[in-house]
Amino acid sequence: MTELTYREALNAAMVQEMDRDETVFLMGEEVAEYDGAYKVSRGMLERYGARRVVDAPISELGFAGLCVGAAMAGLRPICEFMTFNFSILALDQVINNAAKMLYMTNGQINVPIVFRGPGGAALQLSAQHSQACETYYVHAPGVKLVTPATPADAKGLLAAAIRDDDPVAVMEGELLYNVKGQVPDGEYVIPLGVAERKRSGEDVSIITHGKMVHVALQAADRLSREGVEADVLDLRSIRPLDVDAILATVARTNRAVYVEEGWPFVGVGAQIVSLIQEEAFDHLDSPVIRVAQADVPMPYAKNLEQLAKPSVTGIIEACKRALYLPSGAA
Amino acid sequence: MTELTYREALNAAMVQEMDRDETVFLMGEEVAEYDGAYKVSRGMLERYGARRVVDAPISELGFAGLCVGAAMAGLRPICEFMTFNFSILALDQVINNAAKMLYMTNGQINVPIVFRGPGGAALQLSAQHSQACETYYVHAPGVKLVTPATPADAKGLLAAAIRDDDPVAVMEGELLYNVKGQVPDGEYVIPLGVAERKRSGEDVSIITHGKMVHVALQAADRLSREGVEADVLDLRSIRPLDVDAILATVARTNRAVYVEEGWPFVGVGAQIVSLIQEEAFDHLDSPVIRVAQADVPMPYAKNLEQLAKPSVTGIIEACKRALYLPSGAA
Amino acid sequence: MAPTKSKGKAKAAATKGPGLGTAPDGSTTHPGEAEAGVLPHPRRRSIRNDDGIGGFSRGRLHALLREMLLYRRFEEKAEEAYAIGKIGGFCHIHIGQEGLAAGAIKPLREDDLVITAYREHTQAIAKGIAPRAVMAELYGRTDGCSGGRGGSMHLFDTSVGFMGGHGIVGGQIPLGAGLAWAIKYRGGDQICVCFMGDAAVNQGAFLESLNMSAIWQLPVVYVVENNGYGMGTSFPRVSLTKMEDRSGAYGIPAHTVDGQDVLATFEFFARLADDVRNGAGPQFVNAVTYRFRGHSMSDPVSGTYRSKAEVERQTRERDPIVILRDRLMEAGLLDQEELEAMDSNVRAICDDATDFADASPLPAPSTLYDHVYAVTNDSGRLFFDGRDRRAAAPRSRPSESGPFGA
Amino acid sequence: MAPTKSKGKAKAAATKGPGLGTAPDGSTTHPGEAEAGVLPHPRRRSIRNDDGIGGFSRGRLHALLREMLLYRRFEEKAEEAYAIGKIGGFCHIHIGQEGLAAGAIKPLREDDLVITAYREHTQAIAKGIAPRAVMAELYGRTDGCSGGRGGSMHLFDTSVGFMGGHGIVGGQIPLGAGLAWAIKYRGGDQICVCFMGDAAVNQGAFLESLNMSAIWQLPVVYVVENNGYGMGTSFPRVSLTKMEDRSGAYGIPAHTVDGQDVLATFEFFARLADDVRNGAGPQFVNAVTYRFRGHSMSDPVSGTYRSKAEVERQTRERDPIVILRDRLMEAGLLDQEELEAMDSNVRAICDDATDFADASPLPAPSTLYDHVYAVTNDSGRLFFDGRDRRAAAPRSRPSESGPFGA
Ligand SMILES: Cc1ncc(C[n+]2csc(CCOP(=O)(O)OP(=O)(O)O)c2C)c(N)n1
Ligand SMILES: Cc1ncc(C[n+]2csc(CCOP(=O)(O)OP(=O)(O)O)c2C)c(N)n1
Ligand SMILES: [Mg+2]
Ligand SMILES: [Mg+2]
Repeated sequence: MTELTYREALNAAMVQEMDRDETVFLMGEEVAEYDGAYKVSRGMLERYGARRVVDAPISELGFAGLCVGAAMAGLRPICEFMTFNFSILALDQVINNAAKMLYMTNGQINVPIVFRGPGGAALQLSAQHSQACETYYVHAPGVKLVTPATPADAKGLLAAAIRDDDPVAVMEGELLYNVKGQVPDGEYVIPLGVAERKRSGEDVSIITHGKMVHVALQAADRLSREGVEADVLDLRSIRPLDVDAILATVARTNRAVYVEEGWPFVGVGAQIVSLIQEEAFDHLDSPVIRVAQADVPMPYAKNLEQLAKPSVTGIIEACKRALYLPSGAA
Repeated sequence: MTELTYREALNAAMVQEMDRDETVFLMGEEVAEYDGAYKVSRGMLERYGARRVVDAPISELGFAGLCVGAAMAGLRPICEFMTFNFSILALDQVINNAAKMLYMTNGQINVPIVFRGPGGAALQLSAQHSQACETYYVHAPGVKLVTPATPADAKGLLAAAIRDDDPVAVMEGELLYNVKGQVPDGEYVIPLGVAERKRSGEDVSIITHGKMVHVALQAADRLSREGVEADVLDLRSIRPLDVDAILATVARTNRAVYVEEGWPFVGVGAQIVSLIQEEAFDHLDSPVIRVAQADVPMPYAKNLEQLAKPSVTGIIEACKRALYLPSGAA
Repeated sequence: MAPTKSKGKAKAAATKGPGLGTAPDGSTTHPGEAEAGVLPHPRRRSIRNDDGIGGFSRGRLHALLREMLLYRRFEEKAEEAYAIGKIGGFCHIHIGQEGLAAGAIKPLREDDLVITAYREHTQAIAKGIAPRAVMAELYGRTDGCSGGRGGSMHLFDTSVGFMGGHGIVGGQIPLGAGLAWAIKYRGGDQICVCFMGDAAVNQGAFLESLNMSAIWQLPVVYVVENNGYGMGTSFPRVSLTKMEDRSGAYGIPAHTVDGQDVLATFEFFARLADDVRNGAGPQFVNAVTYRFRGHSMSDPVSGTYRSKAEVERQTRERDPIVILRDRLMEAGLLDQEELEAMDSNVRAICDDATDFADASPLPAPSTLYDHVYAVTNDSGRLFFDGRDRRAAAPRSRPSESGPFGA
Repeated sequence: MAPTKSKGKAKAAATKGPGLGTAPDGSTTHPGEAEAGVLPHPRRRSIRNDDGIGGFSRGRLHALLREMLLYRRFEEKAEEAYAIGKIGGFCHIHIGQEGLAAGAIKPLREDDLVITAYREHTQAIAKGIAPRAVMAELYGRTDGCSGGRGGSMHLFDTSVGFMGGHGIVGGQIPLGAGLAWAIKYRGGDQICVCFMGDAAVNQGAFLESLNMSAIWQLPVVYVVENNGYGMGTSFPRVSLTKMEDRSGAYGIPAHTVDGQDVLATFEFFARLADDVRNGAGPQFVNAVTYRFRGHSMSDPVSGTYRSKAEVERQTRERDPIVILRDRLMEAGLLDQEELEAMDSNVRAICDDATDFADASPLPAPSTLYDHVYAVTNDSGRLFFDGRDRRAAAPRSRPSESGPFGA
């Protein structure tokens, strides 16, 4: 184990996989000479050269599609979006080509590509730069999605994503890059589709993914001071989805809150809530409550942005509602 | 009242609005000289000339963005996508510009645009041409969405969409264009956000939208022969959403099934189901069940396609499950 | 039309196309008349006249004619099958553009890669997919080259380097760049030929792909099948400039070739493929052709956007099969008897293809969920429709067992 | 750099830019030295020398210099405010590119429309947004030109025709075409000027927008602020061709102008705007400039992608303010005293802007849900976060009542 930042852990995963597999390459804006807009690929140009670490023009549709084409020919591209906000320009290549290719070809052509980069809001980046894009990536079958919340998960899940034979989106977070944590040394791969209980409790389940894991844990700590013990489940992988773990925590607490960074309407939370009510209906003592971004484009002003983001208080309130407790200071 | 096809009703709505408002124009691929790929704009070039009925190059991102720009300057473009499948190329303009403009400008610039065209599957058009795109349009706040199922709704909702000062997506259906129905003569506008009960029953609610209304009604008829009376609610508008009508039908039957054409994961159904369990938890006698497209890219082969689409039988089975009745022939 | 090469540094010399073809006797030739002609069995070599034309031997000339005739008959069969409901969905017929399928693809190596749009039946055959497998795909059957899942717009066979069959206009252009990227990454000496329609050059993907291909000097040839129309829109209505003006912006040489002249086209592509293989970098080819049919099976041949007279003139004067047939006959390299033999041979192949397709089973319902993901991970759920995926599977019928069914 | 005009049919004659400026005494001039200079109050007319340079009167020349100085001081203020946390998010400084803001926008009419990307503080001021309102927007305050909701990248004021302020590279290009479309649709005689960075020309939106502008002959001028880099990527790394080669593909004339020479730029745009107003159709301008600062506030000025020496040479030799200052001084049209007065005047404006911004209230929490939709329909729910939207609203403070707050 070594303490690494989330950024370093992602770098370690890419290095681990590029060392072991010559077909893996990294392409994206500023990934090479600039070491990555967020310095995630630091040192990789030097290590692998311009053939395998490639600066792309600002042509998201084009370079994403080029990477899909390269994957069709058996390479394993890591396609970095400077942020996932910009990948909306590339969605046609993700949805119509990467996701559907295997099916349309009757299994002849798989697309072992990774789309990665930060998603969701950072600080005051305003409406066009603060978007959580999970929904756009998982609605269509054919793409997998992981959302590492810790440095260890960043390493293990990115490595697994690179090795997976299907398109996998890895959504990181600008605000996560500096987070530190213990990361296993040497080869480290976390299987996709395995959620992780980040905290154990019997009163209410807080289910979440990505950056919000940290906010959920803060809320759980504060709830604990009030005598409410939350079970915090980090899905880590949205597709494949660890349904067993979801049903287990709901069976344990009979109450659940879903916390997500993005908008609520047809968000990941909507899917999880409807799945819980479909498959654990009789276990629920109260409705599952969702905590999400305010249903508005992200405002720039500091105070409004804070108000728009899912908050510790918001989660606490939701847990209390799920427990039919009076709201108020935790 | 006159009997019109759905296609004619859409045409009537556009003519109604273009006659009354000089700022309305139609742009899209093949809308002018070809009368529309599906002949929806028949005769409009002749009536309004090339200034207001405009053939666009195959540049979805570009002409959608151009229309957004024109709307920023106060025109009211009807931007036709030959099908919504192709509009995935234009999503950046929809989500980052049309949806967010009003907010980013603090209310200075609204975007009174209509995005319209057929969505969802027709017959054997295969994976890239059979996609229901609701989720991509309603996740981000700022866009409204209607899904007319009948000729009358086609006229009234499209007219309302054109008059609305916000971006409104109107998702039609290739398989709906020939459907006939009575349509009110003269000026006709249906307010957005009003669902319509298409059939009355006390046993189970079938809630749905768009093309699936017809499939749901067939299922309801067959259920009726078995003594099960379904309340069929056509949402007509997904955003704004007639929550009152949803809660009312659930309160009435205590059991609900959501039927949608698209994929289930983070689909409209997921949103509706989670809303129902959030707001009508105590009214539910059984979990709300979703019927959706099989969670696969649409296959070409006739038999597989049929299997993949939501079916009358599938809806009947779901209703029976909701009623805890044994499954079997209806 | 004289092929031209505009700004750029391609080594590939443009070839000079012959004049537009009319029948050697000066009479106007209706394409239907080609039906009168047939070809000797390809294995039976005639010894009468082996001089050939230009660099083409008599055998090669016959093979090219036969090839185009095969495409023509195949498409006619597809039209028939569509009319009786054997084929569904969108079906885009290549009739009139056969010169390009033969002329641009036949010079390639088997391990070269071809990627294209949805009007690709004949291109798939040209690259080496058996007519049987193509027809079965149009029928949506198990033995189709995409297992019946793709249909007319999504033909694939990686074993012969045919990489589809894509339905989003312009969507295949970045993929073509990516295939070429992979070739270069691996240090291979294949090339990738990426076809597109004339309307596709107005997609942003065109700019992005050509620019990347240029800066990375990828071994790719972009070929516009310039049939003059994107559905009902003629190119001049959506472009102020000529097709060959579109690639210079990225430093990619533009070439124009007459796609109705299969010999010129073949020669041109043979040389261009060599050049690209040897490092000439990306190329852009404006291949001028004409679509003799409607845009798709539901579109009339002529209509508001092009006159009946225009279509008739094109089919009369610019039929690539008639043009070659007449040249061969004029040169004494083909007689009526040979032509008839040729034709009945390809007709037999097409009859066989429909028989085969008809006999091929529909995909088993149990396969609905196959090939959505290449890997089912050990944990976690991938499908969310709540349907029992095995329930969909009926007992498999005997006809579904063998690779070629009944 | 001599401005050039390449293929096309624009009537706008390219102007000839002067040589690169060095101080009149031949010494090298550091941009910091400009701080020593100030300008007489614009209303106080000097009578000493009214000859001017070329077609520019002394008053106009002083106004242009003062304008650029204002931009420079404004941006320096923004940098300071960012450093102490008054401004958040991404903040892209325009220092070095002032010649273009003044030279391309000042010749426009108030009802002409300008749309641009995210490096737009000075362009917003040039088009007529008060420095106060721009600074307040950077501070995220109610009195900002976008009410504090947009921030640095999303400045808007429709009353002066400034249409933003857009964050997606290339995303504003189709919007610019659309604004021009609306002008033409209404038969107006305004024009739209659509700015973009050099990196934006590799977005597909560029092709699509330019092509549509060409076929519909829209009154739009696309201006590339060619500062040589998109973040850390120099243009030659992502293009084999020169910038001026990019628009001919669509039949749009390309012009090159030296953006550091504000007089040449102004003259050029004045003429071009006239031409476009009179129906010359869309134009493409490659405006050569240089970014003196890092890409954004978090990016160092020089680094792996450009050397310190390069940046120093550019700031020394190619500062648009220094170039104009020296020309005026050399011509006896400006003295040190005037320059100093000018500078303290604009500094005062910027100090006032930050004071104003600082005093302006944060947007009221109750406004969080305002302006998501222009119309709340009579029925149906539009918001789905389950939050009580009124609960967010605190009592409104007095300072929030007036349009300019405290
Ligand atoms: C992105 C996209 N937009 C629209 C369509 C609908 N469409 C299918 S083919 C076609 C015309 C394409 O014309 P062209 O590229 O010239 O090819 P051709 O049909 O002539 O072979 C259109 C508009 C599509 N498939 N994809
Ligand atoms: C579509 C998109 N991709 C990437 C980015 C991130 N990004 C912001 S600015 C920038 C560089 C743009 O350079 P250029 O167009 O030359 O403008 P400049 O910054 O030099 O003014 C990039 C890559 C973005 N905002 N949008
Ligand atoms: Mg065409
Ligand atoms: Mg730049």
